[in-house]
Amino acid sequence: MDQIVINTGDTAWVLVSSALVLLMTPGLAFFYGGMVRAKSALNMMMMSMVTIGIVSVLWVIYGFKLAFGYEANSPWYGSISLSGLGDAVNALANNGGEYPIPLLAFATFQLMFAIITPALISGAIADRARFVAWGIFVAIWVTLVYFPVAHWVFAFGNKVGDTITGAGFLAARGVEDFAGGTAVHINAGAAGLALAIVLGKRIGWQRSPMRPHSLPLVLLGASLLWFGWFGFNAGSALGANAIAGLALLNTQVAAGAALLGWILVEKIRDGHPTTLGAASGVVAGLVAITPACAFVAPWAAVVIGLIAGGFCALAVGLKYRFGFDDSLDVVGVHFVGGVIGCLSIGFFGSSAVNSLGLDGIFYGGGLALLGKQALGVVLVTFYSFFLTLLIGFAIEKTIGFRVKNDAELVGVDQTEHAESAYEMGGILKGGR
Amino acid sequence: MDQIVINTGDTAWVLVSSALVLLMTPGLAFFYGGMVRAKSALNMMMMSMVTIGIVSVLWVIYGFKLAFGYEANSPWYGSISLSGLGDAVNALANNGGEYPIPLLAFATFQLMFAIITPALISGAIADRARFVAWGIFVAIWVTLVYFPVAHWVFAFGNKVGDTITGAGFLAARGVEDFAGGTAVHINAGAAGLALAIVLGKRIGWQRSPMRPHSLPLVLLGASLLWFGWFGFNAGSALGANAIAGLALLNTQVAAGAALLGWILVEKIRDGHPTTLGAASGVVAGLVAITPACAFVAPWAAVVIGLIAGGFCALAVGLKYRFGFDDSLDVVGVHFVGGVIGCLSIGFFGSSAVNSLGLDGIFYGGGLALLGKQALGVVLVTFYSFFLTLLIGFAIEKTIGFRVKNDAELVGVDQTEHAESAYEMGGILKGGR
Amino acid sequence: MDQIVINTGDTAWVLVSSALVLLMTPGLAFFYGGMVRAKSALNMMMMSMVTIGIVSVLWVIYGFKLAFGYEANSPWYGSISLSGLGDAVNALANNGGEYPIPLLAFATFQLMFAIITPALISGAIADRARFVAWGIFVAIWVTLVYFPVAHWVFAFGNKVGDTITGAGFLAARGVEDFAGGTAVHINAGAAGLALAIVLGKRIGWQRSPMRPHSLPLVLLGASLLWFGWFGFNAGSALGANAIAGLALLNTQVAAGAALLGWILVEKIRDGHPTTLGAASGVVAGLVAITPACAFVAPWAAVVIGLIAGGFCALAVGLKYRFGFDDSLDVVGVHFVGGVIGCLSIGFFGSSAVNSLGLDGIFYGGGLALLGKQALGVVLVTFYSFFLTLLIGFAIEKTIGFRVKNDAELVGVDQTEHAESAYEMGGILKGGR
Amino acid sequence: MKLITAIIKPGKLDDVKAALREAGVTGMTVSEVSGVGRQGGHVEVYRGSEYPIDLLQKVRIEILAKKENVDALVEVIVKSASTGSIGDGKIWVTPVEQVVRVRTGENGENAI
Amino acid sequence: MKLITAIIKPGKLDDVKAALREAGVTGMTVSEVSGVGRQGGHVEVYRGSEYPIDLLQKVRIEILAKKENVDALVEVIVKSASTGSIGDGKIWVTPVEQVVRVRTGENGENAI
Amino acid sequence: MKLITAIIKPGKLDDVKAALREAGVTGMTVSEVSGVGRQGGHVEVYRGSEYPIDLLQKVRIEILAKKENVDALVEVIVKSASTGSIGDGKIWVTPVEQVVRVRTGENGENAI
Ligand SMILES: Nc1ncnc2c1ncn2[C@@H]1O[C@H](COP(=O)(O)OP(=O)(O)O)[C@@H](O)[C@H]1O
Ligand SMILES: Nc1ncnc2c1ncn2[C@@H]1O[C@H](COP(=O)(O)OP(=O)(O)O)[C@@H](O)[C@H]1O
Ligand SMILES: Nc1ncnc2c1ncn2[C@@H]1O[C@H](COP(=O)(O)OP(=O)(O)O)[C@@H](O)[C@H]1O
Repeated sequence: MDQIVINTGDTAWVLVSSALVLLMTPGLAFFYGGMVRAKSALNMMMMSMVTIGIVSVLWVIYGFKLAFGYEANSPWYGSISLSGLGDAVNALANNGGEYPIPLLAFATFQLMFAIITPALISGAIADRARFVAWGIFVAIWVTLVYFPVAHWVFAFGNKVGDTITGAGFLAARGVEDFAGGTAVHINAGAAGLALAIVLGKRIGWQRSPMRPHSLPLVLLGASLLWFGWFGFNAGSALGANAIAGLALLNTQVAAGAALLGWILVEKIRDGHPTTLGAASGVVAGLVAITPACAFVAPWAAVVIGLIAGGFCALAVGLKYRFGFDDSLDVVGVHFVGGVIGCLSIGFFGSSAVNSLGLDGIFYGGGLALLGKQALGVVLVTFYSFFLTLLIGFAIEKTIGFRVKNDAELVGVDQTEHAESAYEMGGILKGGR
Repeated sequence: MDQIVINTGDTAWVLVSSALVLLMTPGLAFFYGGMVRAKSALNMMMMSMVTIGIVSVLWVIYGFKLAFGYEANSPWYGSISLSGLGDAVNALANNGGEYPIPLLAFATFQLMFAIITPALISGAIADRARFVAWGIFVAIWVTLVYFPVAHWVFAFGNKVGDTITGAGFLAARGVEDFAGGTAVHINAGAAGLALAIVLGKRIGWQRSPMRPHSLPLVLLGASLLWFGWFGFNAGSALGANAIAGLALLNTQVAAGAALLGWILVEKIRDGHPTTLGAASGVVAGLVAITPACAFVAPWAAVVIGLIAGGFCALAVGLKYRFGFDDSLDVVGVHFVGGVIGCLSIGFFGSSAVNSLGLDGIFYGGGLALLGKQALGVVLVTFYSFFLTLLIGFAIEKTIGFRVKNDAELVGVDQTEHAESAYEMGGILKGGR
Repeated sequence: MDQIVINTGDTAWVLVSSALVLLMTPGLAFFYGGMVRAKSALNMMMMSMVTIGIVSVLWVIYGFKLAFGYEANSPWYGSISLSGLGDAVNALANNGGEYPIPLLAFATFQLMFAIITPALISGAIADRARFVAWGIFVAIWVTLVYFPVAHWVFAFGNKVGDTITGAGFLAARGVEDFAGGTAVHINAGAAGLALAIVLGKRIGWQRSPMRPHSLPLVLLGASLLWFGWFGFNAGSALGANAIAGLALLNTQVAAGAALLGWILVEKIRDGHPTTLGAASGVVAGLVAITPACAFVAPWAAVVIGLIAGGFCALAVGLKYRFGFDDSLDVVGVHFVGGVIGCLSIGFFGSSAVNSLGLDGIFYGGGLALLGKQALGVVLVTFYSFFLTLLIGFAIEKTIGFRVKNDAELVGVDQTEHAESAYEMGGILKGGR
Repeated sequence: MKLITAIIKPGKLDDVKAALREAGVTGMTVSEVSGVGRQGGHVEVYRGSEYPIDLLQKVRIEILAKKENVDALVEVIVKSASTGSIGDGKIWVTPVEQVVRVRTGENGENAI
Repeated sequence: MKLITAIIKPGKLDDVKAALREAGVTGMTVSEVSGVGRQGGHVEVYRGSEYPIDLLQKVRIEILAKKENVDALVEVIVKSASTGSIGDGKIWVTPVEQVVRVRTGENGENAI
Repeated sequence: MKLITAIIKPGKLDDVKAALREAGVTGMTVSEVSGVGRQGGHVEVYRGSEYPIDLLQKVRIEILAKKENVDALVEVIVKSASTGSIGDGKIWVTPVEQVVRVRTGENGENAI
């Protein structure tokens, strides 16, 4: 690694982006927490919060090296060794290019991605997971699934002269995924499906109404996600440059268009555009534009957003057809949105807006790019789904993953956390 | 346009500022949403959210060019053509000076202003607007009112050598409005008054109590607005420089002083300083300092804040006198605050703190600056008020802008969105 | 002062950090506000909000100079004179080094610290303080306690050639406190203890349950605090550099580890890991890493976080033993966490990660550093505790600090602010 | 002594309170309830799933009254609470054997 | 006429409503209450302090019924509300002297 | 069998519960209500507009009791709920014709 002079502007942007992406996980906690019933809102949020703790610690110990180390020179994983972050303060990130930012800023930024991905999965198993089992799951899952997959997608390897060592499998093949459509969303979506199968349906599913207990909380979550996503997407430029500007605008307009797409479907199908629909549309749009944000023109981002919003609005109904209780639609939003986003690059990708990207079908690039994208989608989907199924069943069979029926009826907040979310002016439960 | 080297620090600040200003619109949704009754809280928030979607899409298609294009060389509007944002990724913004930031970062930053302005208006018509009509209103209003007015105020034109083409009417005349006192707040305030007249009073207005349903939500909204406003004001420097530092400090202290100003009036008049008053004071102070933040010294910002807080606290009562149901005081806070801010520059403006500004009355500059400022205020007020009245009545007479009485009594959340905001541990409505 | 060229990247980071730190105070308002009963939630939040107003105004008038002026050349206070911030727009901060950022950006950043410190104290006197008395207390306290102590810790003085004038007592002695373990947390914690003693126990304390009325609000507060704390800690590097990157990562992992530490203690002791515990752990970890974030390696940050989380979880029970009603555990979290953090540098401090820091015991530096750190802890503790006791009793004896018993029973929201926090779809109190 | 219990529409509470005050009633106890009846509910939709809400918000008013006033008060409530549309509510009267004022321990009609 | 008041577990409300509808009951009034009884409460813990919650969420159902239907309806409620575990609730029946429909002013059994 | 209904101040609930437990009462049903009475309300102010709140928070306690225990229990409640200030509340007693325990279907006094 050459010693490069740090660029303060690029560094400032990556520092900020790290903070923004951290905020996404509490944002997710509120988005999910508002959507469940009041009796399990805390548990829903705690699954996200504890994930922050667990992954942060593992990252320092071995996670960063497992994802971004290049010493093993493997396309499948980084290096199996201690992260040694403490010793590298003034070293610079290399990762296949020259990013004039401090290594630790890069390490922190990437940590935030490793946190939110498992947190996303928790939406599939609302109201019924044992908290301790969830914690163990997270630790195993990031180790066996996320860290390797992040390597496949995000590790561009160490460049010395013209030789690159340790680039990830998909990164080396030129699969375009700017900020994590595969590594984050498809990965979490496939894992969510697996866990929904492992844990089974909630008592009363499809019979009892299970309404969101606080839509303002859902909207707050969606808003914080949106805000943080600017760091997620535009921050993935790892510098304050024109590509970051492109990613910024695309992120904004895709989310806005997807909001419209989702509520238009609702207006036509159900007669009413809903708040939950708007919030869900925002997230669907953000998911879909994640891989594409730096490879497509803003008009294409609008189209991708509209498609993602409309499609996901239809997709969330499928779980009833197939009979799996993916409670908060991790599959319908993150998996479907992620796939739409990854494949859309094959159509809308434009080397004119980003010279590092290829042209998609609409720009005369033919099917080549779409093929690569499909490879990324398929590989990550299968790896994540089957490995998660395995991990999930292993936990269920040993220590048990699902709470007792009684606990589910009373509410997991009470049984798992000995708390209730609200005591509103309450004269009855000690609020006086 | 010369090709200028991008400054990463300036770019980082504009990227962040864009994210900050985006967050203001959900912030506004919470600020407004907390202030209405629980039965129409979602509708209130949805008016802001859908505005984000609509304006984002229009901006990409033609909005940006209509506001900032210079090809038509008109003081009244930009250019009437497709925005063509996709083709200009690496071009640089010019806009009368040389800002070493990517064009798309500038375009995104300005988009956020175009979003929040119509969203502000929604406070005037709480609890009684048809959602579809609101969406149509927003699309027409930004096209006919906001995009042109933004051109008047914010477009400094294209500079080639010494010739500037396409500068806006007020910008060319040296009317000082750093971050949008006229284009955003007076504009929205005047439009709010017009719509309040078009839609008429709510059933039971001035008879039934219509209390804020959640003051913590109001406070959350005000806090996110405050936070985002740093991007709004200091970000308007379009770079990370001393002027941004001045705008940052002034924004902070004016908001703080206005908080005190408002609750002091309450303490003296009603006997109790209130939370709603504090939150409202913050917003009033932020509004007033918006045009002035880069033209006055910090001590003056304190004075402007105190005046804005105190005056707006008194002004919100006027609607009862005049008999228009400006439900959440868009006039009393944004119009009055905006006018105070714009005119205050005529008094406190100081070329010592900002060499690009003129001296106001207190700095020996005489009445000249105040005159210019008054021109800006009057022009925007009249244009916005009358055009909005027209648009509003056109919608009311054709498709109808106001909901049926039944819907208003039951609550528009139920009738327009088929949702309720909360289901608190509720054993009665499916929350079990 | 030499005229230094402003670095836009460093400036961008300090501008952003200022905004982030401002957000912490509303974050604190929600963290505290959610923890009290619904009948005094507004009052709890208003104590934080009004603090923003008061301190912002005082800062402009004389606060900044009292803390950071060097003209008096005193180790105990800055200069007693008007801050004169308006005249210095383009001057540069010096403060013992050369920070290429605008003075006003520095002044704003530091203002945010002066705001949150007194706001922290309010947690000790929940549910029972007169609002006007609190306002007066804040004004006196920042003047006599915070501004001087900030000078001791944060003022590195004015460097001309090799001579430094006006450096603070602790700063000059090389006590290491990167972002305010002493000046902010120990200071607020000791003051909180004093005020809890002055105001006495709440009616029904230790008998009636006084449950948090909204844990989602608590979690929102903790999340905003976490997010803002990146500005607090990494922003204290006053530039976008490797030290900021180190502080960023350490802040993240210490908070995550402390979250785990706290809920592990709960799991073992009470059987249930709780949401309130997780939120509290986050804050405890953030407090503890505050002084240490730029002086220790990431692995040490994990250890410090675990210790802080676990210890504070145990420490919050002590108030029952000693019989003082520190309602929201300002002592147990901020004082204890602050002490852990300050002393931990004496053990984990490493000149390898930061060449400006000394080596602690574990890096072969011996006891010297620990001794310095202990000096800082003891000095600030005693100064703050006794002066606050004095100020508190003076207010109690003259105008009265505590509300009447009736008001406490009914709730201070009603008696002090004539408001209630919530009106949830309420058909009974005017919510229809 | 009798207890009059009235279930009315929430929006009518102010009117009924006013009318009762005029009729000389100074005390009453009010609570939030939900009603099922002929009046239909409404449907809410979350991510495309429909949730029928058949419980409608109502207000319950309870008034302790002397026997001789009961008919008049029922009349007053009917008048002030009626909108003429389905779901206006019900009133029923039950016997009360004893009434005590907590503050004083007073008993019987004086305690009302 | 009689008033049947039933205190049941919240989770049983849907079942009871359905059973009553089948039994021909078209109207009822429902509210949220808390119950103390043999069924123990639970303990919540906040920062290590324990808060025993001995009030348990229950639902109260009130049904005005003709005298002759009372026994059958009580039976229906017992069947549909019972889980066999402690805390299932109580039902009690009180006499009602008069019932009025607010909308029409109708009186007596027709008003039910 | 009788039903004792007491309206008390929220702050007194713990005391009353404790006193009743001592008096041998093991079960009761509690709910939140609002009271109008001689006790005045308070005024809230939002952006300068005044909202008079005349409904005051109260707690309703309902206890099914054997006839012979009623007087003693009323006494217990009066003692433990009284603060001597206006608004302390009311207690009333109504006849109950039948009581059933949902869990077992048991009937009459055994079901209490
Ligand atoms: N049999 C009943 N027992 C108790 N409450 C009833 C009964 N029937 C109706 N109610 C109450 O009266 C309200 C109005 O009844 P509904 O049948 O909707 O209209 P209406 O009385 O105008 O015909 C219901 O919402 C419910 O609260
Ligand atoms: N004496 C009583 N008076 C009024 N309500 C009662 C009484 N006893 C019990 N209840 C109500 O019935 C509910 C169930 O009673 P409990 O004793 O817990 O179970 P079970 O009836 O199955 O023995 C209680 O939660 C309470 O609401
Ligand atoms: N006539 C009544 N019918 C029903 N409830 C009543 C009646 N009068 C009073 N109450 C209830 O009793 C409570 C206390 O009554 P109030 O007149 O304020 O005080 P006090 O009983 O001490 O004179 C009221 O808040 C209300 O809930």
